[in-house]
Formats: sequence, C-alpha cells, structure tokens
Amino acid sequence: MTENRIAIESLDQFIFGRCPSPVVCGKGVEIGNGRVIPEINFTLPTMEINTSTWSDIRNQYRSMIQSVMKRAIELSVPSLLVEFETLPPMTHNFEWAREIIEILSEELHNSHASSGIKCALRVTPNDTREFVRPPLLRQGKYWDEMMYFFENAAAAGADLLAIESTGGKEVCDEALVNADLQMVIFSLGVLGCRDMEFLWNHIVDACNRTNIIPSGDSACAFGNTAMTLADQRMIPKVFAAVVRAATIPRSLVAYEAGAVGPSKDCAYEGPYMKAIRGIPISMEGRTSACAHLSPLGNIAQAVCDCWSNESVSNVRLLSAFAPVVSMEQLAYDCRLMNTSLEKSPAEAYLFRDWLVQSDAFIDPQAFILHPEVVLRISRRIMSRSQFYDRTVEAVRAALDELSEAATDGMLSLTVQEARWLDRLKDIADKIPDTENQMVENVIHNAETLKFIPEEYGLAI
Amino acid sequence: MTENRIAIESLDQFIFGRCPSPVVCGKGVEIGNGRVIPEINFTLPTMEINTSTWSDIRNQYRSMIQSVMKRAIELSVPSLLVEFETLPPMTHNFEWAREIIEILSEELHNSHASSGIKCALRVTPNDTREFVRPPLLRQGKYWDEMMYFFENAAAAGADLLAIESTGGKEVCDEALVNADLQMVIFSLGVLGCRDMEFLWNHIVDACNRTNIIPSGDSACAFGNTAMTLADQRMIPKVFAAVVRAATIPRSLVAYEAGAVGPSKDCAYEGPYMKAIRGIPISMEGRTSACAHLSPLGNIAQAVCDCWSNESVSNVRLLSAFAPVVSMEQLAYDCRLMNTSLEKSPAEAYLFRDWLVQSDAFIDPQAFILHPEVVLRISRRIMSRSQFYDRTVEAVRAALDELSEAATDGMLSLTVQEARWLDRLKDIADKIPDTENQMVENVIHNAETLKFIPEEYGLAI
Amino acid sequence: MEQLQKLSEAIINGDAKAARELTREALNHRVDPKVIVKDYLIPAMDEVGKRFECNEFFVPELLIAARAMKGSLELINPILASRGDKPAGRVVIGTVKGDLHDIGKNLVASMLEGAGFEIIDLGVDVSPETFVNSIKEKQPTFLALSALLTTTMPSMKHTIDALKEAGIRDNVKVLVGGAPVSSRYAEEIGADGYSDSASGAVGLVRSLMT
Amino acid sequence: MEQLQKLSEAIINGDAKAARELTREALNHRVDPKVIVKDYLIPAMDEVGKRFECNEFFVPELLIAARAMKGSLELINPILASRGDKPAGRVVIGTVKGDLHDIGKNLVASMLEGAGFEIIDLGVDVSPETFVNSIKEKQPTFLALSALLTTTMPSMKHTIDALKEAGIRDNVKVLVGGAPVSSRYAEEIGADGYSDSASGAVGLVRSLMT
Ligand SMILES: [Zn+2]
Ligand SMILES: [Zn+2]
Ligand SMILES: [Zn+2]
Repeated sequence: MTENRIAIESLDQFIFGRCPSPVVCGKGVEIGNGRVIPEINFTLPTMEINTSTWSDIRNQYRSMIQSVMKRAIELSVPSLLVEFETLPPMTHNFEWAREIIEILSEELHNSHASSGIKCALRVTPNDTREFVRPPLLRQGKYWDEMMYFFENAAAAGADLLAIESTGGKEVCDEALVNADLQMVIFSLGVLGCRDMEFLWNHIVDACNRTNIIPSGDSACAFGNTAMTLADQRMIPKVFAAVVRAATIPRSLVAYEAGAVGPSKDCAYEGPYMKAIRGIPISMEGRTSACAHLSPLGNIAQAVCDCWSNESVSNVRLLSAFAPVVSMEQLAYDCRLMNTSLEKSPAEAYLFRDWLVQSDAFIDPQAFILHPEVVLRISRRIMSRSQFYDRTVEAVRAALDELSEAATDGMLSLTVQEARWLDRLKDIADKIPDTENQMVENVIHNAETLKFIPEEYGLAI
Repeated sequence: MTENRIAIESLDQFIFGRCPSPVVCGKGVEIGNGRVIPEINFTLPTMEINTSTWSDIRNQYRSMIQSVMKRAIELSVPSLLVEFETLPPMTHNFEWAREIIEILSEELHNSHASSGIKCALRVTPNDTREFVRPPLLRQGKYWDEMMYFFENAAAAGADLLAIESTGGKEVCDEALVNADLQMVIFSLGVLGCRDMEFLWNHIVDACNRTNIIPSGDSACAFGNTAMTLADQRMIPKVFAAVVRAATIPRSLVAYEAGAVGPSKDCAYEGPYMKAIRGIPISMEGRTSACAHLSPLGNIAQAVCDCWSNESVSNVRLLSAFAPVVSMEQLAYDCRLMNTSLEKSPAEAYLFRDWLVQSDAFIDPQAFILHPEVVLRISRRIMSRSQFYDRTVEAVRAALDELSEAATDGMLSLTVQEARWLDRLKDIADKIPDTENQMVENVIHNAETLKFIPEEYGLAI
Repeated sequence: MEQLQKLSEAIINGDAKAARELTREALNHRVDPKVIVKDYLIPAMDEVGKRFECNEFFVPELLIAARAMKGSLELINPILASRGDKPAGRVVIGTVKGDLHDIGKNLVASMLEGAGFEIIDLGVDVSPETFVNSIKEKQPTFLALSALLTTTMPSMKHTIDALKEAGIRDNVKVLVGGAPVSSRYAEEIGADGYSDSASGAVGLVRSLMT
Repeated sequence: MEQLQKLSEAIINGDAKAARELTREALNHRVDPKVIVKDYLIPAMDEVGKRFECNEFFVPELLIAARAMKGSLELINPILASRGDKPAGRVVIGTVKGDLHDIGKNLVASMLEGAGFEIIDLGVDVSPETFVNSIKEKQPTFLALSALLTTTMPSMKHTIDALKEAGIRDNVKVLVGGAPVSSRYAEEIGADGYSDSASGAVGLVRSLMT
C-alpha cells in the first residue's frame, strides 16, 4: 500500500510532455521532461513463425527498423522510443526474441551513432500464462519462460521492459460480454490486483538485478477488450467506461511495486497513473487507428508523454510500408505538441483543452479521460488504501461522474445507454463492502468461473 | 486576365475552415463556411482492371464506401466529401466509371437518408491525353474521352468535378530531374498556363451545361513530382520549393476560368489559390502519409477547408481496412480544428500558428507555405497580369523569400542546398523578360523537348 | 396460444425460469414441439436479433435470451430426437493453434446455440489434428475457426489443408472469422464462409444450411 | 596520365566538352581505350555515385556527369567494337502497359547509360508483346520494368509470363521497380532483381553481371 496523496494536484500541472517523475533511458532519451516523444511499434504481416520462415522474419524486422529510423532522421525527430512487442512463439522461446532484440538494438545503435538521434528500446513479452486453462499464474512452464525472458532481455539489448499481464482475465472475459459489473470488480479488484502484486514484485526484482527499466503494465485485456466490444455496439459504452475505471487500481499496483513508467501505450488508464503516481505515460489515439479504432482519438493525447501508434503490420501502402507511415504521423503530431509547449505553458494548456473538448462529451469512455474527471476520480480512489476498496470506489466514482454529466446534459447518451447507466448504478449499490465478503460469494464458483484460487493466493 | 487584388488581405482572415467564397454542394455540404470537413479517398489494392475482375472491383468500391460511411457516422462526423479518383481504364471507358460513381452516389444517398450525415461526391477523371507521346492536348481519342467523362459525370451522380491536368508535363519531367529552372518556367508559365486556359474553358462549359460544380485542378504532376524527388534527395529542396511557386499562376488559371473550389487535396499550391481567389481549399498532410510522405505534414493543415488523406489502397490493417483507418484519422483531425474554431478566432489562430511553426523552418518547401509568405508572394504574383510574367515573378519572389530567410538564419539549409539556392538565383536573373522571347528561345527545340507547339496554341 | 405468446416474451426478456415453465406447460398440453420451436422460440430469437441490429439490445441481453432459449430446447430436443427428427445443425468451433483469443469465438458459440445449433467448443490453441479428429468423431455440419493474430491466421489454412488430407474436407462447411480475417482471405484459403461479426455468424450459418 | 586525371575530373564536374576533348587526345596518344574506361571513366562515375550517396550531389549533377561520360564513350566504343571487345551489358527498359509514369524509368535509364550500359528505351504503356519482340530482336542482358500504379503492377507479371511463353525467359534478367513494388512482390512474380531507387539500380545491374 502507498500513501494517499496524488502526485498531480491541479490541472495546471497536468499536460502532455511533462510529469513529476521523468524517466531517462537508452541513448539519451528523456521522457516526461518537457517534450513529447514518439513511440513506434510494428509487427509482422500475415505469416507464420517457424524455422523455415525465420530468416525472412529477421529480414523483415531489420528492414522495418531501418526504414523507420531513416524516416525519423529525415524528419529531424530528436528522440524516440521503439517498442518490440513479441509474438507468443518468441516468449516461449527466448532465443528467437533475443535475435530480434539484438537486431533492433544494433540498428538503434547505428542510427544514434550516425545521426545523434536519441533512442531507446522497450521490449514487451507476452503474458503466456493463459496458454493453460485455467491459467497457472505462479508456476509451471509458462511462468518460467516469462521470468527467463525478463532476466535476459537486458543483455540482449533492451532498455525498458513492460508487459500486458492478464491475471483475472479468465473471469473478466465472461463478465464483459455479460456486462456483469460484480464479476468485473471481482476479476480486477481481487484477482487482477493480487496477480499484479505477485508478478510485478518478481519483474521489478529481475529488472533491478539485470539493470533494465521496469516500465509498466496495461489493462489492455480488460479495458481495451471492453472498448472494442463497445465500439462494435456489443456492450454499452457506459459499461466500458466503468470497466476502464475499474482497471485503475489494478494497473497502479505495478507502480507501487516499483515500475517507473512510461506506462504502456495501450493503457488508457495511463492519465490516472500519471495523476496518482507522477510517472510519464505513453498513449495512443488517432495515430493508432491502424491497430484499433477508438472513441479516444484526440483526448488520449491530452496528457501523454510518449505518443504511439500501438502497432502496425508491415504491409505496403501507396507511399511506403505501413511502419514508415506511422513514424511520419507520430513525428508530426509530436512536433505540434512540442511547438505549443515551447511557446508557453498557457498555450499548451489551450491545446490540451481542445484535445479534451473535441472528444470528451461525445462518448462516456472519452469523458472518463477528461483531465478534471481524472483528478477527481483519482482523489476518490486514493482515499482508500486496499486494492478491492479502491476498485469499488473507482467504479462508484465513475458512475457518479457519468450520471452527473448526463443529468447536466453535458454528456449525451442514447436511451439504451442511459438505461444501462441506471442499471449499473443499482448493481454498484449492492456490491459487497469488503473483499472477504466478495471472495466468499464467488469462490465456491471458482471451477465454473474457470480460475484457480490458489494461483491468486486465495485459500478455499 | 483578372483583377490584381488578392482576396485575403491579412493574416487574420487566413485560417482553416473559413474562406471568402464558400462552396455549397451535394447533400447539404458547406465548404469553407466555418468548419473543416474531411475529404476521404480510397483506391483498389494491387489488382487488374478487366472484365473478369470487374465484379470484384464493384464489390470493393461498395464495401469501401459502406465501411467508410459507417465509421464516419459512428464518429458523428457532421459533413464530409468523398473523392473518387478514377483509374485510367475508367477514364478511357466511361461506362466503368459510371458504375462506380453510381455505387458511391447510392451509398452516400443511403447514409444521408439514414443518419442525416451531409455528404458530397467529387469525381476526378485522369488526364489521359499523355497516353500518346508527344501528347495531343486539344483533339483526338483521349481528349474526346475526357470531355465525354465531364459531360456525363453529373448524370451518374457526381456533385463536383476536378482533374489533375498535365499540359506541359512532357517538358517539365525532364526539367525536374535536371533542376533546369528555365525549362520549369517554360513548361508551367507558357505551356501549363496555356493548356489550363483551353482545358478549363471546356470543363467549366461542360459543368455549367450539366449542372455540376467545377471544383479545381492540381499541379500534382509538377509540384508533387518535385517534392517526391526532393524527399528522395534526388533534387534540391530549394529547387522543389521554387517549382511549387512556379505552379501557382498555372493552377490559378482554373479559377479564373470559372472553377470555384474546393481545390484538389494534393494541390499544395492551394493556400495561394485561397489567398488570391478566396476559394475554399482541400489539403493533405500527415494524414495522407499513407499516400505519400512529405515535409508538409502539419503546415498543410494551417489554412485548409477540407482535410484529406489523398488516397489509400484497400488493404487490411490490424484494426480494419485502410480506408476506414483514414476516415477515423481525418475525423479526429477535423474535430480538433473545429473545436478551436468554435472557441474563438483568436484561439484558432494560435492553433494555425503552431501548425505553421512546427514545420515552416525545417524545410524550404514548408517555408513556401507559411501564411505570411503566401500573402507576400501572392501580392507579387498578382502585381503582374500575364501568365508568363506571373510565373517568373512567382519564381523570383520565392527565391527572394528563401534567400532572406536563409540569410536571417530563420530557415536552415545544408551547404549543398545553399549552393543550389545561389545557383538558382543566378539562373532566375537571366530568364527572358517576355513570353515571346522565352518561346523563341525554346520553340525550335520542340521536337527534342517532345512537345507539339500547336497543341498549346503556339505557332512555329 | 396466449401462453405460447408469453413464452416468446419470456425468451425476448431473457427470463429463463418462465421460459422453461411455459415450455413444460405447452408440452404437457401436447403442443407439437416442432411448432413451439418454429412458431415461438425461433421468432423470439429473431426479434432479439433484430433489436440487437437496431442497437436496442446489447450482447448481454442477447446472451440472456439465448440462455433462456437453450433452457427450453433442453426440454424439447429429447422429444424431437425420440421421434427421429433431425436436430438443427451441429457446429464444431475453436480458436486456431497458437492463438488464445476466445471472446469472439465464445460469442459466436453462444449466438449459434441461441439460434438452436448444437455447439462443440474445442477451446483455444486448437491444433489441426484436434479439429480433424473432432470432425471425424462428431460429424458436424459446420466447422467454425477463429483467429485474432496475423501470425496465427495461417493456422486456418493448415486446418483446412489437414481436412483435405484426411479426406473429409467436403463433409463439413468451414467458416472463418476474427479481426484480421477478411472475406478475401477466406476465399484464398478455400473456406466456405466468412463473417465480420459474431451476430453475422448466425445469418451466415443459416444461409449455408439451405 | 595527368591529362587522364583531368578527364576524370571533367566527368565528375559534368564538363562534357572537356571530357570529349581529353578523351580524343588520349586516344590520339594511343592510350588503350580499355584503360581509359576502366581506370578513369568508371572510377569517375563511381566517385559521382559516392557523392550522391553522401548527399553532396543531387541527380542533376549526376546526370550531367553521365552525359559527359556518354560523350567519351561515343569516341571509345567504336574502337572497342572494331577490336571485337564485347560492350558492357545491353538493357531494354520500359514502363508497363497501362502506366504512363516515366520519370523513374528515365532516371534509371540515364544512370545505367552513365555507367556504360547500352539502353534501349521502349517508353511508357509498353505491352508484353512489345517487350517480347524487343528482346528477341535486341538480345539484351537485362530487361528493366517500371510501374507506379497498384493496378498496373500486374502487368509486370504478365510481361514475365509472356517471356516464358515465348521461351525466352532465361535469355534475360528481369529487374523491376517503382513506388508500389516491393522485393516481396518481385520475388512473387519471379523477377531476378528489385531496386527501391534509381541510384540502387546501377548497383543491382552490376551485381547481376557477374
Ligand atoms: Zn495492448
Ligand atoms: Zn495528385
Ligand atoms: Zn487525389
């Protein structure tokens, strides 16, 4: 548990490119120290990963990083982050990951040497623990593989480590499609937080031993799954907005265990991490439409420190391969933010406010990222100190904010959405007051729910 | 010839989303009347166009327009322009173009009927006259095909017509790779302007007869070819910047002949058209990186009325097909510009200035689009009344602006670029004073230069 | 018949208890089980589907209805089977090898189940061999494959190839879906159908039944 | 040899007149034309290429040098031919059917010419049959195809197919290039080489000469 104060107290400390605790990494990269930097991601096109395709895969990563760095240098990008998110076979077999990390790191080194561009490599293995169902979270082959990965990434050339961990997902998946708020709280506030604490203590320990930066975690498997379902009109947007709120205490655990940021690009709970812990955050919005559509295209940018494309596959567009296109778009977006920052803080605040106002009142999921809302909900979350209590508080605070905004006519909701908002408030009122009670209600159902209590330190 | 006054006299009338002469078109679309609207383009992926692939082609256009409109509606886009730029076989055979225009127009109608979204269809046939070499510009099969297209597009469902005409290109191509400024001026200021006058009188006439809006022309084949060559470091950027300036009088001819805008997205001479004629303009920048990279990612946006992706092929990205990704990016960009416009003009000017300042001093091609530079060069161009004189004036004014900015240290140039700037100034000093002189110098070389003087109304 | 109208409503509102009760009652009154299915259950689910298409319902409401429908069918199907009536199609479903994504796959399974199909869910990370064995054993009408990664999409092709090799490709209709999959890709690998959404899958399967 | 050093410089500076004069002089002094080419002309063009790679030169400078080089070769080649020496490779080049873009194609042609190759430029919108006929007639070592549209790229494949059908595919090395073309596509259609830039084309052709 941590102190209850939040790191950013007021709106005029809450802006893109600046945060209370900047991170320095790689070859001269400073994150959150006055300038937004691009974070570029790329992945393979449709192809298989096996020994017969491996040399092509190596070539593709080599050509992706080369062409991306070439364009970054042509566009005078002063500093950037490259993220390598592995594909599952590369987490299973670290030797494959090692080869790619070495290629990327070597090319970053060359670019830095030839042009002085500041750069760093973030590596993100997959959370493969759910390859067994129900997942084994603290033992077994997959746990061992992941830990081996964390222990060895630095030596291969990675500067930062991250993960999108999935503890609790086995329960949350079902809860999402059923819009079951109670089980969302259980999966995130009980299972998710507990797994995060266990996992991140191990990760931070491995990072400290091998001298690499433990950056952050993303509740992608929870919040973004909800967002995608809502975008396809499968579940209500107000529900997805509340799920986002419920992920906050869960993701916070990583930073309490020692992660220092930047948070993961796809972690839209990032602004809360920045507000509460003061760490720099990576965000993605309209420039990541290549990876997923979203209702957060502009607002995601409002308080970002890195600006990312999430991921793009190496397919050919009319101009160039898609990773180069992403690089160019990120470069211009960052130039624009940094131009306003260089002018004066007052001007940059204006820019932030447009980014916010252009999205915030159209979609409840965007509204939850409104900086004022972020600060208010953050304070409420940090008024509690237990994982579970914070999660319940986050959900209730989000519901209160949404209701109030809807009542004021600030946030427009369809009839169906409004009906669901009322329904969710009713459910939230009846949520068990303590983690113990919640666990007691649920644990006898563990088998049906497909999770193993012991893997979360829960005794039956 | 037109009056010498320019339509926009000062910086505080020169902003995105507003122009002196807005255009109303299609189903309720207003362009340049207080709001920037997206202009979305898409094209086929790698495939052939023939009778056996035709049904697939129809399906692809149908699914592209449907998915694009679906996303636009989901994102509450109030108003948009769709551009259909044909592929050469569709200009040769209008029946093919007709089918696609009908599909697009039908789907726009459906979207408008079901959601109220305002929309209009711009159709742009190819300038196929150069299918014979040297080009026949005023007669023959290709001319007839093009005119047939213009006469019939409205009946098929098009709301606006445009073209990227190529008169003079046969001479300019060689001039570009040789950085031959004299021949650039001849190809644009003599040949280009003459062809524009002839062509656009015919187009405007056809449009008036068939009740469709003659929107504009682009010097793409000249200015953007130069930009692409410069981006690949084949020709100096200062030269490409001067070529851009040389295209201004040429493109202006369309509006003097009766085109009313919006100008074509890829016409980066657009800000000059807006300044001089007061028409609304379409522009493309970082969001058109899918179609071509550029040094103009942000500054292109500064005074746009439509904001475009130029074109994207229908390939699958991780999130969706690429046209949908473009639609989402344009929607968010426009939301942001419009948010600042709604706040107050003063705030929107700030935004415009950041867009300008983030690019203008890094690349001479961006510098030429600086709104202050645009107004100054526009005034100098309009101080002359003949096509040729204006073209020479545009070139000299651009060289003066670049030299001054380089001398002041505002614009940074490499040693090589600076050397070329000096060289270009020397050449500009020696350019014939009158069109007659210029023509006399060149015309005996017509055969080597691969153009037919009569096709430009030039007697030998 | 008023009671049966209530059965339809119970399904639409996802009231599983009432649906089961009303079904039991109807069967006791010797209403032809085929009539119950054809005239009340399926129209009820069609109405649910329609509300979903019109954004009146979300998936949770759709799933509750599907569960209510399933409860009724559990009473009806044994009777139909005892009369020798063929049940609606059987569907083997799974996420292909290397891929762990199952929300989309689960949704499709639930919706098909709600539409009266029998579902055999092989889970995630399913190898071509497992699919082949299941098809040999269960003789389904449909095989539905899901993939969410560009690097696991090729497993769809492998699975279809394995069916061919086992000589059972023509015994089953293969449907594919998942974020990176397109109708073009479906065609390329020789699948019989593709849907870009879970809700579209039901219509697809029905259209291929005829 | 000092004079010959000046020849190199004339080429590098693109001074065609001086280059021709110095070449003529050298030939009059009975310098082996092969030596002139190998030790002075080609190294000069290599230097020009190097300056281009380092962003010291732009294409216009490169083209002027290539033209100077061509002028010298016009004096040298007849002598080499009369001695029965084989000239450097011959290249047939063109933009494929349906496509009118020729800047890229022209650049490649000029650069190859500057590097001493004999160029037969068929222009734009060239049909597979025209390419086939030209290859039969001219017997080039290389065929270079250019395309700038995604919808004309398939013409590259058709051209290669036409070569196969005519039974002359193996007589010539096929190179492809143009904005939408990738090395992957080149491989797919069975081309022998791909370059993503005009300047890269010279290196590519040279590497395939050996
Ligand atoms: Zn993620
Ligand atoms: Zn264009
Ligand atoms: Zn265009």
